[in-house]
Amino acid sequence: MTQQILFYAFAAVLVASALAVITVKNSVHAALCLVLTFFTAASIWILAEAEFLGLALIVVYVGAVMVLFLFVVMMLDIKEEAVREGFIRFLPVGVVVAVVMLAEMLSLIGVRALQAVPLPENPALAAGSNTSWLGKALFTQFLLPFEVAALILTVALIAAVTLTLRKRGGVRSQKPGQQVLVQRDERLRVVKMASEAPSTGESP
Amino acid sequence: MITPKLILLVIALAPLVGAIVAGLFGRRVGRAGAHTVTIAGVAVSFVLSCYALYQLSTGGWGVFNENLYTWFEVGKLSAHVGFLVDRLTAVMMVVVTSVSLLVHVYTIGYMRDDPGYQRFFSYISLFTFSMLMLVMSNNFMQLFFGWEAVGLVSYLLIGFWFKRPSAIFANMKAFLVNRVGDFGFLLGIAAVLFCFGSLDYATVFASADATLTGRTLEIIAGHPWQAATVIGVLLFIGAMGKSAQVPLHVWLPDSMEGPTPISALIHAATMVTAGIFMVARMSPLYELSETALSFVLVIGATTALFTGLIGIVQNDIKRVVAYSTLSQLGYMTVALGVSAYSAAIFHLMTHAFFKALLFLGAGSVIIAMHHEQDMRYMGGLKKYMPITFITGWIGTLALTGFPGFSGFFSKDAIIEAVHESHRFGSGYAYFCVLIGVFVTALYSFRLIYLTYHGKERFVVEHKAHGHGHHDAHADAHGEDDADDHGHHEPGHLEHAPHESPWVVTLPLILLAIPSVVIGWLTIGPMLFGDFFAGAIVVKEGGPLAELAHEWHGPGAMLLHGLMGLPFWFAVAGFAVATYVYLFNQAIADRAAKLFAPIYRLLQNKYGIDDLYFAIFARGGLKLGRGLWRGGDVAVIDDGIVNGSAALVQRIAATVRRVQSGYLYHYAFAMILGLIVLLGGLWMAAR
Amino acid sequence: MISLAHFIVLGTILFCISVAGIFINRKNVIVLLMAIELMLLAVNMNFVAFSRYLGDPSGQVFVFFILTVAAAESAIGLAILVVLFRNRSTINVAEIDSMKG
Amino acid sequence: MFANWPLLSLLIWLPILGAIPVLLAGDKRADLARRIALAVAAATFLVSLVMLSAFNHGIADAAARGAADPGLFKNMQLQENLLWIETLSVRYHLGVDGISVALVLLTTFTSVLVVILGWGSVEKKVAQYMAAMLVLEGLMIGVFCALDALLFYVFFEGMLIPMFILIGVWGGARRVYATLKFFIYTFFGSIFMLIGLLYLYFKTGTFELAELAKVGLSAKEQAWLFFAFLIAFAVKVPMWPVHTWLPDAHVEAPTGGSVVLAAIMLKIGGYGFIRFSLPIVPDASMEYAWLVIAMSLIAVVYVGYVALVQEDMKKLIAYSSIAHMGFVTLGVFISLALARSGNASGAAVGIQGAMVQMISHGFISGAMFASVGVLYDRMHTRMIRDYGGVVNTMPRFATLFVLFAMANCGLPGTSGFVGEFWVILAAFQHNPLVGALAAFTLIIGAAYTLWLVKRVIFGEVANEQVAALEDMNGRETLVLATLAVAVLLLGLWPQPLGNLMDAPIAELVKHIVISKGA
Repeated sequence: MTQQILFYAFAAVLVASALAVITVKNSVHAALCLVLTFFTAASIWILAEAEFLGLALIVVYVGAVMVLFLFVVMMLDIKEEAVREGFIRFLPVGVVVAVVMLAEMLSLIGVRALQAVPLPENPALAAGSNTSWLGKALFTQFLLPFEVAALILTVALIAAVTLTLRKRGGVRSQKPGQQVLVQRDERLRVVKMASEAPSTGESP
Repeated sequence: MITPKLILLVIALAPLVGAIVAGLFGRRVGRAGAHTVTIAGVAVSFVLSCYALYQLSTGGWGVFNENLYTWFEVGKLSAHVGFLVDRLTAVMMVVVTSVSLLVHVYTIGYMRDDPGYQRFFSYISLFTFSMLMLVMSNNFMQLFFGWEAVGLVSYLLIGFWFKRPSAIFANMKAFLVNRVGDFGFLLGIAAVLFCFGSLDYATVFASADATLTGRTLEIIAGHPWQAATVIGVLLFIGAMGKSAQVPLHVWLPDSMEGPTPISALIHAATMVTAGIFMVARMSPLYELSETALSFVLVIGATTALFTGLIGIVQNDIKRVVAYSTLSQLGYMTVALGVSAYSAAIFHLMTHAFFKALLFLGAGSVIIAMHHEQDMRYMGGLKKYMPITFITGWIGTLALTGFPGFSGFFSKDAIIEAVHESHRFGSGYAYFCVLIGVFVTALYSFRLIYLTYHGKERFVVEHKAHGHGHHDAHADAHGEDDADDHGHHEPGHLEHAPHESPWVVTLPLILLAIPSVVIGWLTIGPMLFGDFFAGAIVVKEGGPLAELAHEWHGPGAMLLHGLMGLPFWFAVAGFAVATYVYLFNQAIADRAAKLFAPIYRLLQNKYGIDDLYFAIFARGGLKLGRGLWRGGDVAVIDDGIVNGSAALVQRIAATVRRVQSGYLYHYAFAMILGLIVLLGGLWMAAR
Repeated sequence: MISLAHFIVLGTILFCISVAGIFINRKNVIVLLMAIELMLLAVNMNFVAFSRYLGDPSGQVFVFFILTVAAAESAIGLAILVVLFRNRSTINVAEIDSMKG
Repeated sequence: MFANWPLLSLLIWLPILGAIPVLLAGDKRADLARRIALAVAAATFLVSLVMLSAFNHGIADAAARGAADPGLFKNMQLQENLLWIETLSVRYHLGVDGISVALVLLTTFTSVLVVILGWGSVEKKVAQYMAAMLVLEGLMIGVFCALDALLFYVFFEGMLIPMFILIGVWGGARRVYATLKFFIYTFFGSIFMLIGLLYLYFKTGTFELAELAKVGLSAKEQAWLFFAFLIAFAVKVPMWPVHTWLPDAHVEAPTGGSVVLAAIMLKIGGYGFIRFSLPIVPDASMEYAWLVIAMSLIAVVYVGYVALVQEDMKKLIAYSSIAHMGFVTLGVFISLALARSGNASGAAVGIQGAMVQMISHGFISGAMFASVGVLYDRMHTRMIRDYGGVVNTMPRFATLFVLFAMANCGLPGTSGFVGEFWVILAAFQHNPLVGALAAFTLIIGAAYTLWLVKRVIFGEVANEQVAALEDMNGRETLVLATLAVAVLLLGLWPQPLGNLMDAPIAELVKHIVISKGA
């Protein structure tokens, strides 16, 4: 029973924060609401005994992606009002579309049919914890996709860097590689001058 | 050794050799060389033809029918070049070669200073070759070959002075009208092939009765017509085109644009008679179809009368003679119509001589008058040109059928035959033919009086140089003079007209003799004897057979003729013409004003020429332009070809707008797609 | 007792909210990216639910991959955004239509 | 003694490979390029004469050579048969019978004349011009010798490329439009043929024409295949509704290109009907024979009127060649109808007429385009109103032009008459009205040809350019004189051509009588 209550609670928070993400004016607030959504989603997953993924979600998503979002949002000074206009005009259309889609999907799934089906007890327990169950599957059946996923990440990494890399003029930076190569006579110039008596005034 | 085959080959090929030599090597052979070669060729051919006629008529030779060269063999059907020479062909050969020979001699004088001298000689001997091939052929294939070759040469000759726009218009008109005739002719040959399976005369005529009786052909599905009638009418359409019968007669008057010798040779004596010869040769086929013969009869009668009428109002001397040829051709066709084929051939022969005589006479007058062809500026020439004057009179008397002359015998025979026949339309024909005699007399004597008698309606200006230095022969009438004879105003001559040189007058005399004598000599055997027995087949009780009963020799016919109706019509015509044109001209003008509408109708030839030009020429162009603009360009080119290209362009333009460049449009598209997909699944699931 | 339906309904709702988000918020790219993240979360939700329901680890493994891909995707998305902003000094989608056909 | 030499491959590849040295000679050494091209073309012509001598005529010989079963395409001579594409079992199978020999001779003969003609009239990029002409010749010979359907298709399409270049590069003002239209039109047509061939391949597993001719096909299949072949070859002939590419292609093509296009390329359409439509789908051809006959008759009458009003000489002659080619298709399908109604000799007359018409049209329209080319080289205009009284300044040219004009309107004694005469006779036997409509060409043909002659050749000298014209030089006289001899020779002595084609035609007539309903 408690699980049900917890589930409904989390679900409510989840839906609310999701709505907030799309409706709130300020992008930073939207990003934060998204963080909240991810947290509640993770907790629901843990509720469904998929705790490894829940935690992974929090660590990967909230940790990395949301931070990236916030970083970008803050970096770019977005003119809120320009970005926001048209919000009201399209609200009705958006709602209608969402409702229609919801109706279609639910009727398609035939929620009532699945209503009564209780979740069977978790097979992961047989293999120890959910993580080891998941780990065994990951490194046996899905080894190749795992490597590909790694590859995708590196590609994304390089792509992101090359896209945004640029040489900004006027930035003073040390280049040790070139400093080492400097020769003596590039810096030092010996000048022949006639010797002259020191002027009578005090030297500083 | 001399076999008939060799002789006939020489007859046919001699003119061809002359033509090739004069045509291709004209420069090298020179003017004299050209005319000697061609005259030699035609002379040889003439002599041998006479020999052949003599042999055939005295039974020396049998009927010669042999294939000489297989042109093309396909399946069961084979086409040859071969000769069928019997008395009918021999007569035609003699007529063709004799007139052609005299015209060749005449041309030496007429075309003396024409730059295209050799070319002209080559054409007229090529014409003689084609005509001989047509006449001597023994199958439809070669007949059609000769038929078209003759049309081609007449095209080349009418348009001989190709600088004259009127000449090149006339020759195209002649060729096209002939081609309309050939269109029917070719379909006739195809029908013959369809019914008989072969093109040779021998097989066709032998099985004519068996195959054609009761057999029907359906040109237009659902309307079966007698096969014999279909063949007869189609072949006659060819003859109408070639022999200028009424609906297709428009080209003959215009063909006077060509030099006079060819008018005499082609458009009086030989080519135009090809149609008559063809119908006579096809008598076995024609005898099987009454309707075809009455069609021929009606067409002939109409031509005889109505073209004659036009002749009265013409002022150009050559056009008067041309219309008289048209009318005489009508007479021959009428004779064919009443199945008096031998009378038609007989008239064809006599007509060839006296009509050629009249044409060459007119040519001699034209030379004398420095190519002035308008009779209104002639008159009183009899004291300048005695020989041409006398031969002119002889020709006219023969033409009008003055008793004793050849014309009388042939024309009277035809009129009697029409009177005897009771075929459908023979009444109308008899009426036309009788009135025609009056009309012929009227315009013939009008021509004689206007040119030779009466006061001189031309002025002789003695230019500074006088006419001393070149009095030997008529002044230069080179080709450039010939075409625009208007460059000196009409009616004014540099010097007085005088008799043409002997090369011109000799042929006139040589033609005058047969015009008088030939009738008397040959009427007996030809019409009433069995001269054409083999060649011409006439069903029992033909009009000539009945006439044969009262036949007691030419003399009796002469006397009988004096009481006959046609003679008095001729005399009436003579009287009217003499009174009007000799004694007081004024009546002619008053008559013209009195019957102004009829006069104008006759003047522009019943408007047929303009009608044809409007319907076929201008109509054809309009149709062509419509089909081209509308059909090709609009429908096919722009509509389908470029149209489809334009369609693709239009589609691309609309589809392009979907790429609006806005991100959210793409997102919406995706989501809408998803919704539609879900909807579909939902529908399927239910 | 939480049944499979709960999770699926929740997933669907999340998905529809993100779709609405895309429709409503036209101009702001960042919110668009966030909506996409939300959509992915909804999908993962279903995966977890079915994996748990069918007792088959591949469901959860797949969620794992989706996360990596989603991370990579948002990284590049934001990089593009930054470059866009640097060149056009705006991220207002309405002004960016140079890709027009 | 040459029978065992690979004559046909030699004939095809000699010009194509011969084009390479011409290209190497390049434009700088234009004269060398021209000389090599002439040598190659002459050599090909010689080889084709050798082939003619090696080829023996008559059906008897076929039986004598012990052909297994005298089915269609069985007793082809000088056969070469190598496997080409293993997987699709496509064979490089060449062979000729009477019809192909005649057409190959026409190709080599015309190509030599075209190379001579191109000597003076082409100035820029001479080497490429000659090379394209030679490659075109090789591919056309390939079309006529191919006995494997796909090989036929490859040559059929390959031929378009050199022609596309010829019109596109050396053409007149609107050449790009014209050559594109030409290419896409023919290409569009031939795709349907390809589909047909593939269907047949899947049904029989081979592309051999001999097998395709024997395979049983249901009525519906035959109908589809018939229309596929009809569209492909109708565009090529060209038949009435799909003919509009020809006038544009001719007007814009250089003289040599337009002579080759008229003299040979149009024959491939007719050849296709005789090799593909009739043997493979006889029943459907019989069923839709009325459609093709109607289209051909329209081509004769409709196009005749359209030719009447053209202002451009080349367009007029192009339309007249459409009308004449209408006779070919008319003859072929009339004889099919006659054969089926038991009149075998009439059928032989029809097809023989169609074949002779093809060869004679090759000479006549080739000659007329060459003569217009002669005028165009001097006056650089094709408009009739710019000419007038050419006979006064170019008498020799005028005589030859009048001869060709006369041949064009089918005057007996010239080759123009032979074909049309037979087809009209056969048509009359099939249906008198069709015969009458076909005979209508006598009048309309004479009308537009003579009107052209009247306005261009005869009459006063129209303007000073015409006055300044000088008569033909040696080369042009050579070309036009040889064509004139050919026209007259075929007109007066067509028997050898008839003998050459009797055997294959008899076989074809025997074959198409049997219905193939599966």
